[in-house]
Amino acid sequence: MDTNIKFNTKNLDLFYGDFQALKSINMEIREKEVTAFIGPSGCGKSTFLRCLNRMNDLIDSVKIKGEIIFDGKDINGPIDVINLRTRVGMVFQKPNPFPMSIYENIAYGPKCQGMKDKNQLDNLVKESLMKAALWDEVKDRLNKSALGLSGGQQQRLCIARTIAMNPEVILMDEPTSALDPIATAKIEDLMSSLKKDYTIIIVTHSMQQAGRISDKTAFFLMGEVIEFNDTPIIFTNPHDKRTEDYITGRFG
Amino acid sequence: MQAIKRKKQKETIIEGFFLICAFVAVISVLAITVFVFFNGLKPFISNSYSLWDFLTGVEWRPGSNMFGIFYMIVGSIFATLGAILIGVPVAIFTAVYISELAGSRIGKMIRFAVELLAGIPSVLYGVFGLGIIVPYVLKISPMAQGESLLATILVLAIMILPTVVSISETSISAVPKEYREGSYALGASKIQTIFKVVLPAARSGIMTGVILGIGRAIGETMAVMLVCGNPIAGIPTSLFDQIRPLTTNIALEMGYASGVHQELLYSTGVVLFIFIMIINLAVNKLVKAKVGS
Amino acid sequence: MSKSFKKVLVSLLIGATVLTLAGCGSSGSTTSTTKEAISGEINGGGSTSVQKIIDAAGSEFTALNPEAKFTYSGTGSSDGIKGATAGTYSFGCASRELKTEEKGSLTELIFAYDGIAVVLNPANTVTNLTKDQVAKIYMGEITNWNEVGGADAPIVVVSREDGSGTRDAVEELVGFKEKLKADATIKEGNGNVQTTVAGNTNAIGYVSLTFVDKTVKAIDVDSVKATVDNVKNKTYPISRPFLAMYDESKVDDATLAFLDFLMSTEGQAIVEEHGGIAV
Amino acid sequence: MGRKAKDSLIKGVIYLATGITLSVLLFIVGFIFIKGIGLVNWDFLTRDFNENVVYAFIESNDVPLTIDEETLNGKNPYDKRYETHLEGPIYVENIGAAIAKVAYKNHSTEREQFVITYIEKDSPFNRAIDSTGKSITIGTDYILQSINGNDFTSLTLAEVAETISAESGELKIKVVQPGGGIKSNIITTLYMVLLSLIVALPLGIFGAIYLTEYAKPGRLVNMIRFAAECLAGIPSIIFGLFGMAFFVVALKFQISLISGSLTVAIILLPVIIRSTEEALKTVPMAFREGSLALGATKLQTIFKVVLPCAVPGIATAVLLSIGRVVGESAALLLTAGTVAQIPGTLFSPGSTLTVQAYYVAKEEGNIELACAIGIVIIVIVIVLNILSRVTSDKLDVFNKK
Repeated sequence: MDTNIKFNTKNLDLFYGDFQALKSINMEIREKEVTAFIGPSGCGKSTFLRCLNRMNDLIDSVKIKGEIIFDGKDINGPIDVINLRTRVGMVFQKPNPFPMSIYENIAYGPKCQGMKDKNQLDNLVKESLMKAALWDEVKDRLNKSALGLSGGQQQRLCIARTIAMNPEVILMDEPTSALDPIATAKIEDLMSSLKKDYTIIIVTHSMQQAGRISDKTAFFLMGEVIEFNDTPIIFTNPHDKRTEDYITGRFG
Repeated sequence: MQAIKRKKQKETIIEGFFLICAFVAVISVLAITVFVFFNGLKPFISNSYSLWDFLTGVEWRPGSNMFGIFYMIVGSIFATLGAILIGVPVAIFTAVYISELAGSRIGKMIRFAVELLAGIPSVLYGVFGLGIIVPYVLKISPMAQGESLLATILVLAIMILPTVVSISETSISAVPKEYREGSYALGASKIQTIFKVVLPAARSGIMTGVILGIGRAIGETMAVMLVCGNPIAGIPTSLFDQIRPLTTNIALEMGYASGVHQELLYSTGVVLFIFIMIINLAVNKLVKAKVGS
Repeated sequence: MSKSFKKVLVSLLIGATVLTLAGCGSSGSTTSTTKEAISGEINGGGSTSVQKIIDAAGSEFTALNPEAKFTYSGTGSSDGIKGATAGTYSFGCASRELKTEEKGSLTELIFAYDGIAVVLNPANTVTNLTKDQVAKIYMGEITNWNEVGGADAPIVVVSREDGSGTRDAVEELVGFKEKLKADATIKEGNGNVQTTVAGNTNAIGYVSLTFVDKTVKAIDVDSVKATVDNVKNKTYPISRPFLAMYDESKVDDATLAFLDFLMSTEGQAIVEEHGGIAV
Repeated sequence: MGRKAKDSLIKGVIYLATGITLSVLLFIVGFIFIKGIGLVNWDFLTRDFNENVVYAFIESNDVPLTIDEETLNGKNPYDKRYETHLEGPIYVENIGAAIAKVAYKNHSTEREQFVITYIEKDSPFNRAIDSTGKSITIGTDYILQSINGNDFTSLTLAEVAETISAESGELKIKVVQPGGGIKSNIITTLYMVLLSLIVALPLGIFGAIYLTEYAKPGRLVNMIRFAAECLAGIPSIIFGLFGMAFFVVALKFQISLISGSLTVAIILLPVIIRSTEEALKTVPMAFREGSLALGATKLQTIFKVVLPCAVPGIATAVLLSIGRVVGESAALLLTAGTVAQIPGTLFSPGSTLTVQAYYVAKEEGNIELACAIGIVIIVIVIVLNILSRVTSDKLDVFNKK
């Protein structure tokens, strides 16, 4: 499966002030695959995820060295961050729909990029909601406030509004950790169906989730990538002892 | 069991106490309203002066029993409108700068400066108006007259700045970080995030700031009295005309008025009161309507 | 409440109560007259024109009677009359005759006469106006300085608020009763009129003679100079009495003592000293 | 127009608006400081507004001069703002003090006067009494106007010295304590702030607690909130009317400190309720649930968890209220009077700094003195700002960002 590489990270270091959160990360993330990042909390998996769409820019004490090649260009260099984020969408741990109607939430992204045509927006909203498997539940209250939805529905709304941007990559930072098992299952089915169109990179605490939905898994520890391989190998016979200890739950 | 019952009792007593404290605000409003309306409507009920002449008259000559305040109402409205048109946008943009664009150190400094501006008493705005604005308007006014509607608008605009800025800024910075992150993640720029997500989310706080700003502009007396000219008649037709807002009419003559003249000053207070009620109701409805949909 | 928060609130309360107790430490405003020392709080108020004379007389009176406390608030003649009748002032002052309906149970006494100066900006070339010209200016019939021998510029008319005794006297004596032009600028108090005229080269206003200083120029009226002597010999046409008044039933001895002092030779000397005309 | 261009245009407008706000502030504060700074000095802060004339009775006895001529001339208590030195000083033995002739000039009056420049340790002035026998203080920069009835006005310094030396035994000297200061206004203002806060702060905070913690949303809460909002909108002149009619006339508190502070307390209510409510609302529900889940009663939750978190909001409330009291003039004009004195009792009149600034600007047209008072007001406001910022940071224990 040598589909071309989406993200090619070369000895990436990241510092919060003088604390080094990421140590020389080298990783090639393939297109149209689900890559999972696992590891104990504070190991830097979320930090690395946020590097991929430059969300760490919001924190002013961050210093980054090394390269992340995306589509031939190093995104750590001077690039149009706005354009990068339209192509690399992100879903957060706690669902954060805007305090607007469901319709407005989804139309928000495209409108920011200048889409004005009414029915073009309507189709996009409908399409995104169907892709996010939320259309049937909300199709008759599109102008009701999004804050009225349940946790699971809100997260799927966030996924829908990300899809509305028609991104190439969708980053997910522990998307189901705040949801109940039923909603989690719905999100997981959704992800496997999204795999056809989008490269998905997900940070998760639950190894079962990683096992179920990801093609490749990277194990992070203390800011380093200990092992990065096909998911079945990672979970059945990991090369590194530390990965094995983490997988069998001996520490972490 | 006894301890729990006593604790329960203590709780209800204190809750009652809190209710009374909250109610003091209502009682004082009722007292003031009743007091102003009672005295204000007396002349019309005992028809020692006709309400119609009072509301539509354009000349105020207590000596010859002429009490028309229409030109004052127009003056007050023009002055407040002008102050809002200039003051509110500048204030909201300043609030956006302080909470969104400024670095934390600069933001803190400007916030401190704005709080200082809020602390300056309105009399000093009047003195500043008298010292700087009136002579400046004198130079450019075709009527060779410094005191004018323009001078009043400028003084009021400056005065409502701090109120609108500080309250808007508090509510803007109270908008949760997640909304901003969500917006950035969708590829929206900083400015788009501010104007499409943050400001709408902070709308109720900003609206409160604007209400208080309008209230302060319409209610200002001392600063305005020094710069508005206080003519005894004449609907303002140009920025350089003089005006006599409702508040200065009261302050100017309340000390010495008596009999019908004093009651009609209370009536001026009633008109002012109704203005404020209308503004509060309008904006409350506005704020509730937006959030609901 | 967390300990530190409670501490702040409690200290605020204690600090405040201590201060207020200290505030009302000294004795309340009881009035008692022993033969030699007159004591008690005299709170007068009313016309702003009398302020200079009354303040000077008040401070001399308290010098002679250290036990007595004297204050005077300048809020306008009609307020003085209202305060005297209602008893919120120990005595009231007015710079105009009382209207019949205002007399009520008040006892009045004239303690001085005062000329009213028509003042212009020092830069204004006009030096003399007839009473009739002043009336026409204030009624809006004359609107440009060149009509009265001045530069070609609009006349900015400055007048006093309705309750002012000075305004009442001027309107009566100059003859534009209740016919003040609509867009005249109304200023509250002699000082306020003075600053407005001082700040605007085209302005005309009127103030008590006791207020005239180098910031404004008092002009002749009907070619008579605005001086104390001309007011005394009645050639200067605009002058009016300074009245003090009180309500028999509400007045206290300290106030009566002050009013007697005001009418005494020493009191009248103070009136002369401050530009007023003794009775 | 592209998004980038639109963004930079809006950013430009934002910078412009902030620039306008800042330049307006600098311009106003600059105007007040430039116009007023000349009149601000130690005398300005420590003297009363009105001159205080008193007849001093002293026993004349010869007191030798203990310092040499050189240092005597050096002793210069003149008030640089208004006084320029003319003659002297000359030491007069029988009153143990040195007197100089000085020209006094302010924005409206000009006169010459004789000022005490130095008083010997055992000069009779230190044992002066007034006509009722109470001892009074007489210090340097006091003005001498007459002795035993003969007035000094048109005399030269030498003649004045002679007239005084000629007298003996008990001397009756007319002494004037100079005015031109705002000590009484400062103290009246502080009384007004404290008194109104004592009344309004508890009412406002507890009222806000009821609105956010106890009240079920409905007609009652809306009514209270609407009432508070109306109070905020009512112009202070109408509070002045109400205060005058209710406190001054009806309750017979007269025009006094207590009427003024109660009237202002009502004005402060909406400001405090509003800010405290806003602060209480920002405290996340999770804190309350956490506390209740640990078995704390509603009251303990409020006082131990919610209020401390809301301290920054309450600090803003105190800050805005103090600013409002210091700035209030219309309401106080009709209820606390325009008399420049320290209110002897709760029931005597007294003008705060702002009312005095208004009176001086309006009545005497003295913009410089109004600005000088303005400087003191602004300094007080700055100190209060810093104070409440420090207290709120220190107490901001719970929600450290």
